[in-house]
Amino acid sequence: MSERTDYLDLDTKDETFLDATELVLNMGPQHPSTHGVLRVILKLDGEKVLGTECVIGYLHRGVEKIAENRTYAMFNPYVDRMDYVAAVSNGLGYCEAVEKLLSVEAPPRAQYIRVILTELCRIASHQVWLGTHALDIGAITPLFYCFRDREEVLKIFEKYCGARLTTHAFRIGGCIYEAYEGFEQDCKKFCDAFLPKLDEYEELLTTNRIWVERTKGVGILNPEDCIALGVTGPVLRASGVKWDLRKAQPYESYKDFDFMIPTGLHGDTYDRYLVRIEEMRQAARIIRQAVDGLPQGPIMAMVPKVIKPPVGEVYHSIEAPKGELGYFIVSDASTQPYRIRVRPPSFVNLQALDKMVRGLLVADVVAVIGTLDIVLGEVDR
Amino acid sequence: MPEETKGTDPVSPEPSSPAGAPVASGEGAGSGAKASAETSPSSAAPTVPPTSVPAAKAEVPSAAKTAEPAAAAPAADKPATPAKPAVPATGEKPTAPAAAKPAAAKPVPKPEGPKPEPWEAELVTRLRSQYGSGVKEASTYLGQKYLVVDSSIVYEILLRMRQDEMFDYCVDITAVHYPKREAQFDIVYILYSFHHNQRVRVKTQIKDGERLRTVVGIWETANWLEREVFDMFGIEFDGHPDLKRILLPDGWKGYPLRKDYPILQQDQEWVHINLGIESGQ
Amino acid sequence: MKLAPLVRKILLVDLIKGLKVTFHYQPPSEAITEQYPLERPVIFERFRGQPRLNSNPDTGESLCIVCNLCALACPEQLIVVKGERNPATKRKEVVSWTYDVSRCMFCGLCEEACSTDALELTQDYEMALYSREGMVLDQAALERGPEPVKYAK
Amino acid sequence: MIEYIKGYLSTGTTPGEAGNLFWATVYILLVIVGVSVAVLCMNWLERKILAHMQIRLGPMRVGPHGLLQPFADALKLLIKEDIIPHDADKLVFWSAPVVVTMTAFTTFLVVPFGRTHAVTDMNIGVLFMLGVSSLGVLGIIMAGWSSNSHYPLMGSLRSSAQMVSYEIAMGLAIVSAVLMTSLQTGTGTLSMIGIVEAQASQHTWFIFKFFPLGFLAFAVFAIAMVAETNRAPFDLPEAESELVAGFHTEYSGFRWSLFFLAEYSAMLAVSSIAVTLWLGGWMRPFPTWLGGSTWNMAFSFLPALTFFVLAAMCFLGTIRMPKIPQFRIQTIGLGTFGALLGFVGLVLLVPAVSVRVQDIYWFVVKVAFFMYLYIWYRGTFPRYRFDQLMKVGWKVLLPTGLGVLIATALWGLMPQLSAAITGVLQ
Repeated sequence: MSERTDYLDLDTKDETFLDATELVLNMGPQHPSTHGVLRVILKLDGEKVLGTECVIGYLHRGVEKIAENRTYAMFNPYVDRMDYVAAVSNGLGYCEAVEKLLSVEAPPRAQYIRVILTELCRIASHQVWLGTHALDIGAITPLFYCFRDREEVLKIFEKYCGARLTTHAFRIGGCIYEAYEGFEQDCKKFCDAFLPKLDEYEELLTTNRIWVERTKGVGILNPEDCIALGVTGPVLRASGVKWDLRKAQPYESYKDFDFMIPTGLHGDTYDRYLVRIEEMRQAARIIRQAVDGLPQGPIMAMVPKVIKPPVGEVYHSIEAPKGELGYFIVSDASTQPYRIRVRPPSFVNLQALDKMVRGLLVADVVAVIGTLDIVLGEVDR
Repeated sequence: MPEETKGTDPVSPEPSSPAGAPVASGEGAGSGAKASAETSPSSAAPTVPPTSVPAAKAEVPSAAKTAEPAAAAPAADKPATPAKPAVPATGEKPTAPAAAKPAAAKPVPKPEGPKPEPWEAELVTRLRSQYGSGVKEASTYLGQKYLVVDSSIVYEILLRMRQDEMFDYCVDITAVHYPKREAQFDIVYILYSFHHNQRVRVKTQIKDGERLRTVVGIWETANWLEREVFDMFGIEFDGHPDLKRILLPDGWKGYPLRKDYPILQQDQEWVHINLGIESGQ
Repeated sequence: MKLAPLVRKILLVDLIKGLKVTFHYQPPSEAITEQYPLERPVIFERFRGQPRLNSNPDTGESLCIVCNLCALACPEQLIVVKGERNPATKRKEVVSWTYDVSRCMFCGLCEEACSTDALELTQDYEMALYSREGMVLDQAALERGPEPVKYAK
Repeated sequence: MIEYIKGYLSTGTTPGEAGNLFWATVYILLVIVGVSVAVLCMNWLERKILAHMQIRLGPMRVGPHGLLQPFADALKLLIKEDIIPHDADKLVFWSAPVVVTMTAFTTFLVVPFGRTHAVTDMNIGVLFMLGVSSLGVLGIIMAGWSSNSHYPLMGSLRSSAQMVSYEIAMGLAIVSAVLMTSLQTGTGTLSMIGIVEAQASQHTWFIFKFFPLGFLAFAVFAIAMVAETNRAPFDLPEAESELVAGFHTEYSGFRWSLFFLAEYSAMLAVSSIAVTLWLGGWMRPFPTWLGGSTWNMAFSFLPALTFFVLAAMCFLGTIRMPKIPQFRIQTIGLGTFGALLGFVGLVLLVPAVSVRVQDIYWFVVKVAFFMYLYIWYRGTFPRYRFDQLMKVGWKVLLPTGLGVLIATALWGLMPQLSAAITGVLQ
């Protein structure tokens, strides 16, 4: 709440470091563990962090400006390129926001397919997170196990929509691709094979004393701070706030499924790790239910070929793997959106970095960046 | 476009308001979704032979452009959520295929777009009673609530929303540029209350160069969000602790998300200065 | 209650558990590496790769009817189709057709827009080139379609 | 000439003891070549084993199964551009890798690969090794400081603190092993060869002596040596996810390869200490239990057998190679390599050779086990944080080492103590 006055003073020149007690360390944009092109300027006393400042924008592509020059359907593939490890979720959020503007609802079958793919995507995103997070903390092997299992998800994506990463899986009004033959079996097979693998990750990490020591009590965020900083997603839930848009304001067919929202107790890095691991389990549970209950019927609602939503504005958000992903769309009844604002979870979550790492060591900065699960494509857009 | 939509006959000549009155999704999201499922006829619509695609193209824009305020439907006083489209869409009912041909010519019959409806809730009443005409508008659109307030009192309103009305989570702050208006910018604060499970947008309009008071003191998250608004629109916030560009480099000229910002010129200039050649764009 | 965790800690049970996992993955049969040019990945039917312009297999005529829908659908505006009406057949025929692969993001919107199945994104994924020149495909190149390079001495 | 060599080989002493400068030089060269080859092998093995643990294949392209990868790497590093940062302290920057490499190689002076297979037998061998290997930190500090860059500086500071702390635990563990040489026989020694001979005369490896004390001391040493060589999970000085590459961030090309060489030879050196002190050095397992000439005979075949197994694996790989023209050279290469290994195996069957090689074989096998552990740790564990590392060093290993030392001393003095106590009581 209080006005902060302790922003980094980086303008005054650093004395030669033999005389100075403080050290300004420039971490990134080319650094092995800043997950892309994040630049963090650290003010250090020895190895203790006195303050940070994030410099972002190295990956800025002006997505919001591009949107103003594309039709609604044309902009759809661009959203995949924001959070590129969870492209399906991005597409879902965008399609739903435009559908809302058009007052259209996707048919039930499309909704189920969307849920299945989004949850698969959540698993894939969390696997990338787990692999890189473990790599940041020094365990190199989980990365490969995670990517091996993520490969199965990507195969399902490729079979379903023809692309592995930037999927462009959904269209405004539903899905364009019918589930391929063997889709249900593939999904189930994945769930069956994946859960034992998840136990294996846990064997490598959950009880490992080094992992526990490195993550417990590191980067603590209490619920009040989380809410004040607008932090959402697993980071918020690990702080003990049981809030998930899939339950709070169910979109798609999430109300049909029985799943739990894991929450943490302490809001530290270890809790965030546990929450995300459990989220993967719950996602597998949702996928199983959705595959079992996959209804028949059309997969595309009736939307006009040229999408011209009426004048108005709408904000719609979904629970992306990283937090609340919102789209604020202003329509002026032309074929192109007047303005699209993306509320990226990574961007807002990254703001908490400073609060989390003050007083910790340099090694913890790396762990905290990893635990925030940011994707720079989404931070910078 | 997929086969399913090719057959869509979006020309609905019915002049009356859509069959299902806008159902504001009340009592939480679950029921809202349910209600919409009942009223939306689109889900199971059969495929119609693709006959009237051109008509559709011609019709929909006219419908949208001439949309006028419709009769107000009772607005929900319960927390509404942006869960599901609650209103049947314009031109979605393939009622009379025969009417497709002349419909395009007739100016009068148009499917009504969803309209903003007044939002009546205790919160609005309280705010109105205190700030009077400062609260210019309180409406719901597609079940989403928003307030339009005067730029002079927006800080007080937001402070009140945070402290008294328990809107403890500032989802997003953004702006929209309307170069033709006198007050060129819409500043949009999207707020959420964990307590009410309710989302409200607070909008205000300001002129170019007009400054707003920062809300960093109310929600810490506003720090970067306001910086981004400054970066993209050039709107300055008084009292912001660190107002500087965030996504663009410090030496950037202009504010890219303004409607009058020329991308090509910037590109050409940059290429010319940095590479010494003419841009290929 | 306190004893068991302590004993486990002293005996390094947690560490040994992890060591077991990495140990049993050692047989080379567990490796998932694909030795790429020799072992080729399985590409599924819906994959969106190198574009191709299909022609009628019986007559050899291009299936493209110059409707320009693909060019309109493309978010990057990288498709340029120019056509002329042939007075003899009363049909529009392609004059020039270019597809700039270097800007393509393989979203598949053009393929969806095509009403005659003329434009197809094939399963070929080996599109790397040493220069940008070859990336703007003309009609001839598009009709030839992808020509996978054989990696052999 | 041949007579001279034969005559020397039958003396049964190390060149240092014999005071033979020529043979000492030969041995030194042999050790340097041997260690360098071991580092090359280690490079390949680490990449392969780590890759297989991580369900990858590792290098597969340079030579059959990547066998030539270390040579390709070495060549690449030699011809790479050598960059010295503009603001670096050039002299120190230049000398740091030299210091590190020199110290790493100097330790091998006293490592006994066999009774006669050591450059010299110093009577302060253990002390010498400990002292010289701890000089390596000097080179690391020099590298970090002279780079004039933040990451190397932090890396070298971490490194120095870490090495200093772990050396204490390491020293305590070593002292308890040294105590064991003297306690029962009264002939204590610091000589590396003497320690192995003490184990031989006591008919037990020190790891099993005074169980569990010997094992505990060994465990303390085994943990401390990982920290001492900056390897995972204690690889903080070069923690790539935090400090990019730690103290050698600014190094490239040949200079960097010297650091690489030094790191691996330091690993070999500390493993040699562990093998010498606790695992019976060059002695084969169960010399008394499975004693007798039959068993000696059987064990003497093992070196040859090992090479035959390796050759068989190569031939198996040859058969499994894809039968396509592109792989012809690789197939031939692997077959030739297998044949070479088989030939070495045959040579090792010659009794005169096999007797001489026995010692070295067992020593190398034991060191290889430690090398495997190093790789295994790296493949499994996350990295400690700096303060936790210090905690483990000072709060766990140091007290344990001290306790083990005291307990060992008491246990060793048990007869005298009990005699004294009974004397007092009477």
